[in-house]
Amino acid sequence: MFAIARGAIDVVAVEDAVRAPECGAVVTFVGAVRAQSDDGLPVVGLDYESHEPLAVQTFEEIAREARERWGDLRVAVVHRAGVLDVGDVAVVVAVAAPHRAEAFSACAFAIDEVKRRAPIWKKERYRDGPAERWRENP
Amino acid sequence: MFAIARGAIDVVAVEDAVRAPECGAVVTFVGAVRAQSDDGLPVVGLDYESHEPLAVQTFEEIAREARERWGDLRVAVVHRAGVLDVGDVAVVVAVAAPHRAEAFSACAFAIDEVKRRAPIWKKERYRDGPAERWRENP
Amino acid sequence: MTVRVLAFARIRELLGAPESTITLPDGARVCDAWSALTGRAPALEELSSSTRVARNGLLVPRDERLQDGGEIALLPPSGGG
Amino acid sequence: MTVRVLAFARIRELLGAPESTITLPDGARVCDAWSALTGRAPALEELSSSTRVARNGLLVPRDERLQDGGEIALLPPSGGG
Repeated sequence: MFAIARGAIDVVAVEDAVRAPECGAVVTFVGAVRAQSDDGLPVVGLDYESHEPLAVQTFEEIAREARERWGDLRVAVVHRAGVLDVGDVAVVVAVAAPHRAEAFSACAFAIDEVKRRAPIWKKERYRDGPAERWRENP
Repeated sequence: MFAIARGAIDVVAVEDAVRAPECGAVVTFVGAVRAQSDDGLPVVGLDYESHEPLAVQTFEEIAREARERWGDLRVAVVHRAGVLDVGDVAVVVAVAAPHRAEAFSACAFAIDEVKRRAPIWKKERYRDGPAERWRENP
Repeated sequence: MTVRVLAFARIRELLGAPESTITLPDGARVCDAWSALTGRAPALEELSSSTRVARNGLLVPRDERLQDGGEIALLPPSGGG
Repeated sequence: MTVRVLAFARIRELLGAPESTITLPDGARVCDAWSALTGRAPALEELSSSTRVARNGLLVPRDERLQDGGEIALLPPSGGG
């Protein structure tokens, strides 16, 4: 499952998509909208925008790279686009593997790469702070 | 949430228990019964037995140690006891943190420690193989 | 030749639209398209070094030749997650 | 004195019950309880070095003194997860 979601992400469906009898370990990363920006401003919400076909293709590439590094894995990546409030789930990465070390490593790798290179952009909106800002990942 | 579950574990409830507005990252480990033992035998199911009060206390200790190492975290650990089939969820560890590096590290630490020292025991049952066996973690 | 341009995030705002069409001399390259767009929206200039350009799902270098009727996507630094 | 013993997993199976009561001389220690149980189930012997003993939620050493009416838990190596 590799997708841009226009509405709320069903975390269970993403986890279930990677479950398999040979996989004893599922590691899931859920990224949610924080009440505070990295530089400490009070966030009320985010707008996410994406190049959807290229984003989905990037998720598939990242999964392929993870399998090259850590062997047989089942990977799902879903990122939400549109208007999100504080607490809303923005991204879910689920990785299933026979054993947990590979699942942890591959899940951490995948979310790092999604943040680094997926064509997805984020504009933060603030409570009685400055005007909204596009925010880039470091 | 630190518990021994007598029936199916509600994974979403465990994840929700650690969610909070200041936590942008939730990492969840789900351990499920594999169709194959570590030495390659066809598993049909497991029986888990625990010293319940000591297990719960051990989960709490592990969470406290994780917070000492990685700062402000929200941790939940639920392990199932009783008779499980292949594919059933045996254990869920969820960790929420402001940022993802701490959430990944603390979740991996917590499941390692649960396996190493929680008073929980596992007997594997096999399909047309040898008699059932108690299995210890390495 | 004409090329369709998909713009996102800050670049979309500076250009005023998610899609636009630009006309370029035959043989034009990605960098020529970027120059034409900077003529329309000078504030793009400071985003030049951080913007990646994709065509058909692949990143392309600035000296890549464009094709008549083709499409390029202008991608600011990622902010997902 | 009498001490209640909680047994788990393989040890429970060898003793034939999850709980049992043993009678020991006053001043007995954990190792004396273990010896009495090994008398009942000689196969326990080979588990001696890998078994941990807990009392009131804390692991206790083998030379810990027992108390009349107290309880100990015999914990084989963990197999959870």
